[in-house]
Amino acid sequence: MSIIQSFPLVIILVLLITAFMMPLIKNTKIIKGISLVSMTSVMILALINLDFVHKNGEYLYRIGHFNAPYGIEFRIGIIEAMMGLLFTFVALMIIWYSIYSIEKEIKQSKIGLYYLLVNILIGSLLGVVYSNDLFNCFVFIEVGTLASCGTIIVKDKKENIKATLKYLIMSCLGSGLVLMGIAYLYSMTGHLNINYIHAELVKCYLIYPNAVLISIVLFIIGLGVKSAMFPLHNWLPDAHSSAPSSSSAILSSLVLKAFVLLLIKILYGVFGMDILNHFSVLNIVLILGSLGMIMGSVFAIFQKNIKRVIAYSTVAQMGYIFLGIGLGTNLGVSIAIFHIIGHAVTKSALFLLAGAMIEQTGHKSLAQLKGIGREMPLTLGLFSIGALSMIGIPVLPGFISKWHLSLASIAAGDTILIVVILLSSLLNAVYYSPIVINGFFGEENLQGKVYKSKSKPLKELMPVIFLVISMIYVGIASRGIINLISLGLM
Amino acid sequence: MKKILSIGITITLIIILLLGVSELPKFGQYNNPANNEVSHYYIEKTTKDTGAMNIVTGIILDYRAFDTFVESSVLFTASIIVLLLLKKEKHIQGIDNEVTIIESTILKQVSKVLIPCIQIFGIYIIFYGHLSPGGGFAGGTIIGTSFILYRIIYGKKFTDKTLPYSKLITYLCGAIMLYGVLKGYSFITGGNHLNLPQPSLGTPGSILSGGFLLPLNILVGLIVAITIYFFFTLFDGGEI
Amino acid sequence: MDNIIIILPIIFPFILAILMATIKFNEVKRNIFVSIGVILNLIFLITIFYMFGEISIHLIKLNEFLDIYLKIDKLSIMFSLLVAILWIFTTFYAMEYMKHEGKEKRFFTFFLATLGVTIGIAFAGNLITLYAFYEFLTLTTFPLVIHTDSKEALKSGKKYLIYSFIGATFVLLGMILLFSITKDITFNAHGILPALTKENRSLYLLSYVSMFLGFGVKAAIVPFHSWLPAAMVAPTPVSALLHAVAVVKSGIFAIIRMSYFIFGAKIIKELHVNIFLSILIVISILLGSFLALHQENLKKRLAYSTISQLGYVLLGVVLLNEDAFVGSLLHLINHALIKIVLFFCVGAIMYTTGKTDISQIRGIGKQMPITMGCFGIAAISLIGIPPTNGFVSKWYLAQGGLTSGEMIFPAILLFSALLTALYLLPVITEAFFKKGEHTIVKEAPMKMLIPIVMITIIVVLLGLFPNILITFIQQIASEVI
Amino acid sequence: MEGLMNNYYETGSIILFGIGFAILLLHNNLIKKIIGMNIMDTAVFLFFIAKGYVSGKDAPIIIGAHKGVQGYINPVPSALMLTGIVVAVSTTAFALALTVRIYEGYGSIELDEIIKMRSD
Repeated sequence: MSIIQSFPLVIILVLLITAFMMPLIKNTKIIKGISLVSMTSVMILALINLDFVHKNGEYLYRIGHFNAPYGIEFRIGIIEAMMGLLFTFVALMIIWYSIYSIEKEIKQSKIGLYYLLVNILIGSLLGVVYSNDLFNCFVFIEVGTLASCGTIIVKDKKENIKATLKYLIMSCLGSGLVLMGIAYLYSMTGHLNINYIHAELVKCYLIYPNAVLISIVLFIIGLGVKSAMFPLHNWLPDAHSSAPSSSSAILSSLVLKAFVLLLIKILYGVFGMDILNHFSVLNIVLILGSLGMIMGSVFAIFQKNIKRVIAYSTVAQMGYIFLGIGLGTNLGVSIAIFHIIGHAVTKSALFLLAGAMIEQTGHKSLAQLKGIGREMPLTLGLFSIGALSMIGIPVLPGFISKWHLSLASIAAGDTILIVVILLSSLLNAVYYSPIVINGFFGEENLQGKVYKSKSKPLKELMPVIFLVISMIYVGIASRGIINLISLGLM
Repeated sequence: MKKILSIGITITLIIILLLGVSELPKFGQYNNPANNEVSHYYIEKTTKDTGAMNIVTGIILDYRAFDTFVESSVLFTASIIVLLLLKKEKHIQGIDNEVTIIESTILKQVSKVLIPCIQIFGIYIIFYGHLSPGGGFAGGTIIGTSFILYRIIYGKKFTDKTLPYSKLITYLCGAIMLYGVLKGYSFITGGNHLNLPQPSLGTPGSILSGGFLLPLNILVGLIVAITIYFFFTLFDGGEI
Repeated sequence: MDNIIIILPIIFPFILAILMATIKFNEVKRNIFVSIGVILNLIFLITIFYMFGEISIHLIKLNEFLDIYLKIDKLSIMFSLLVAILWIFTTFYAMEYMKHEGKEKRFFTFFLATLGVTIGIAFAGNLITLYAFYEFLTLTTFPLVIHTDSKEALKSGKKYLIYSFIGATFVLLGMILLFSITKDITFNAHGILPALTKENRSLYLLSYVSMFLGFGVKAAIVPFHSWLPAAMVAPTPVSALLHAVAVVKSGIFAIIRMSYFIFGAKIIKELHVNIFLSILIVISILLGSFLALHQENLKKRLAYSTISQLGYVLLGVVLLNEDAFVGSLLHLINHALIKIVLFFCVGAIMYTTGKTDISQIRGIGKQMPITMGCFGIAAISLIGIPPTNGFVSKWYLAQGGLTSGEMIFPAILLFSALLTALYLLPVITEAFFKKGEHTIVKEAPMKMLIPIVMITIIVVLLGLFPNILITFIQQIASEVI
Repeated sequence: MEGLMNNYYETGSIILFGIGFAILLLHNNLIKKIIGMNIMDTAVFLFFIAKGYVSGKDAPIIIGAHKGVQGYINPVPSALMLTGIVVAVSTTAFALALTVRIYEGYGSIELDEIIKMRSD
């Protein structure tokens, strides 16, 4: 029983307790320091834990003195450990970035509370990832929802409030459905622990066919609302575009992903392949996912505001993930998880860079951001790398997941999906390339722009550079990562 | 049109859910799958394991204490967000709010008698949470209402002197941090099977029993009381 | 990794480009720097070919499909030498020409980068590497196309970008389908595919057609050709390169690789796909010529003629017999040389007189005899009158057509040669035999004339003594068919 | 149908859920929407609590002698819903606070009017 096994719990406790500490401190510098230090230490813990899991394989960790099913337990597999590392790393980078720029977006008096909310948010997301107990996941989801809404409304504008209310109502609907699903499962099995529910369910799912089907659908819709599955995404663009850019980065790169992971956990952990096949319910996810891939990009093309463009592209990228889940093959799911990683790194970088542009120029709309490439060459350069990954230039993660998804869909027997994937990547090119082109080239775009006049100092861009580097690394190391993931899925 | 559509959606939703319900095991039967070995284990062992006579308290504060910890952080987050949204700087508020004070001797005298009773009742409920119905949440709410009553009757200015914001937030954070530390200790010692000293369970039925249950109940009660008071004051003018 | 030297000619131009972007040069220094750079690159190539011969290296192997694999065979030697040599001439020409376009720094930066990418295409040892360099080619040539940064330039630049991405998407589709059948996409003479069966037939067909069309976008096959005339807004050296070597020829090179080194002539024959494609190609030959007939703007006229000439090369590719293949490779080289001369001449006229249309150059042959002389020679050999090199390649193509048993192809070749004459000769007559208004125009500056004349000499020599080249190409052909 | 009669309790809670959902969809007034949300939550709680009930058994609090396993209802749903209620309370507080701010910002809590006043 090594002490390393308790690290996931320690991570969450550290994050929450430091968060509780913050209101007592008046000086915002100290608060920022605490937030950075806690996130860094947590990341190191996650790294050690990943290494441990990689060596010794997955394990169950009971919270408190009582074994499951009586107590609550964590299930730390390779995927969970990886996600822990990913979440903490991205969050650390985003916090590091926000330290320089947050004053410009938030009132001085609210900064402390902002970092508090971020810590709680990350802690709760990790809880959703780690926990092996459905009701515990539900409680974590609620904390996550509240905290993420909080990170939107810290910036005190009318639109934020409106967007947040929309988000809150939608996700309360979602969590209500999830709780209903849990109730169904409990009344059929009498368990809350995922493994035990599964054990019970495989025995009895033929007795209550409708109820099982309904509970699956309840989970898919409920979590689909929270993770912006296509027809239920309408809260996302407002929320993500109006939030402060560091929060939008967290929201679209981490928050959605945690809920998708929970969906994967529920579909494949609670119900399991044979039940899903028996109800052939995955096609819903598949169809909605491919719809999202196309429609998200199509919406993105018609947006005027750069952050809205990125937000809609998030919808499209979530479509990739749902497509992977919906394929229902081991390869498909592992690619979905790989795409979660790649997209988390890329999209956070894109949001931060867009935030930097808006912050330096004061303009949100694409029309006014023309010629930005001369004023902020480094920023737009990094942005272009991210955009290239979205468009799918080889070696970058976007291309890798596209390729594997296509292969997976061939293997799964629906070759037509390749057309969807390629079409959506083409659409990505259609709306990302104008930003870059008009940024760097064009006479009337560049005239009156002074070279590097508005560029941010390098040290403020360091975190984004790290994110971009890690993105390229994810692309280069893709084989290892995917093998690791499919190892974890076994 | 929209109305008809949404009514249609609702009705289909209800019908679908009812389809599921009609299959579920019969209501209130002893041999339902829900009443399985887990609930039996709780009913039998709670008192021995945790020292709580109130099984529900035993479950939420010991078996599934992690839920409760997260849940109190939900409460904390909510209060922080409401603070974020509604807290106004003092000087912005004019004198006009002073009008809201109710200058009534009867109320003041009655409340002088009433408020302590309410608080004693709340404290009783917290302290006997592990023995009888009740617990931190219920008792905390009751104490919170007593604060609210106090504020309504004696007005902002006076209440802010006796219950200043800075002190309250300190108590709130302190309480929840202590909670986190205590539970964290027992979580990790339990999870890693470390034989570090645990508080004794005492004799079931006496107040000083159940190990962490009593202090946790007190902490939870404190958190809830302050949160409730925050909610009220913030919605009423937002000036703390 | 002892063959690491192989990446030198690819990396070196990139290093040059980076230096070019970072260091501040005055004009003279920059010119020296660039010219030494490109010449060095040619030297590297030749030394590598002589010292190492046909070598290969797995640069990075990310996973079973994504391995960057470079391999030198005769075909890549031919293509890379062509590229490197023409690049040198273009460099010298551009030094003078770009003076009146400005922004030389940016121009030469991407110019050098494009050289590296094109040689990378030549060295690519498997489909994915080819695809990667193909995408990079789009990205590096885009700034060259929109060099003037005018609204029109941006518009056609976006057109170019969108067409290229669509093409790349088609290629990707074909590649994925292919990879799902054969877990291997390495180039290999005679192809790598397992034999055709009932099941995989449709997949083969789909993937071949989609890849053909995808690469065809860059090779300006007819439905996808319209980016090429639009790209004429680019400065003349760029258009010369785009047309002569870098872009369109890369597309054709890719098609050759894909057809003969992945599928192999045998399977394509069994698929019976080449006939349908040849119809498409014939259309592009004829349509290109017809459209070229009524273009006032000289560069546009040349652009459309490129479309039809590329049709010849592709025809040679899809006829799938040795003569045709030799002919197409020959024509690939000859057309490169000829077209570059034509563009340079037009550029020289634009540079000295600022005239762009045919009606304006009336009588210019008197003032600029050398330029127009070279133009005339190039035009004649493009039409294919013996003893020019154009004649040689067309002869082989016609033979290939006969061996394939289709009388129609030689007929089309002759007909379109006639059309070529119709759209090129008027230029010469206008220039020489018409009385123009007596403006005093002096000959183009030396720096521009030298490359023109030298390439023209090469053209003539290749016409007179084609055998060195032909024997080499026949070796290639005998390997793959 | 007979199944519904067996589970009349759950049926009732489901219908309550539907009512809450309908309020959420139909009403423009934000306060009413929030009320609808609460009704939905409550319905789910009822549903869940119903799972723990065993007819004729005591509440799971041991007074005097332990009545044995047969003696008490299933305590788990009660414990869970205690948590659930607190969560619902926090969410409601948050939503109400947002409504207050919306009223300050837009001068109305009718959703359609607010949507009209969108300021991009």
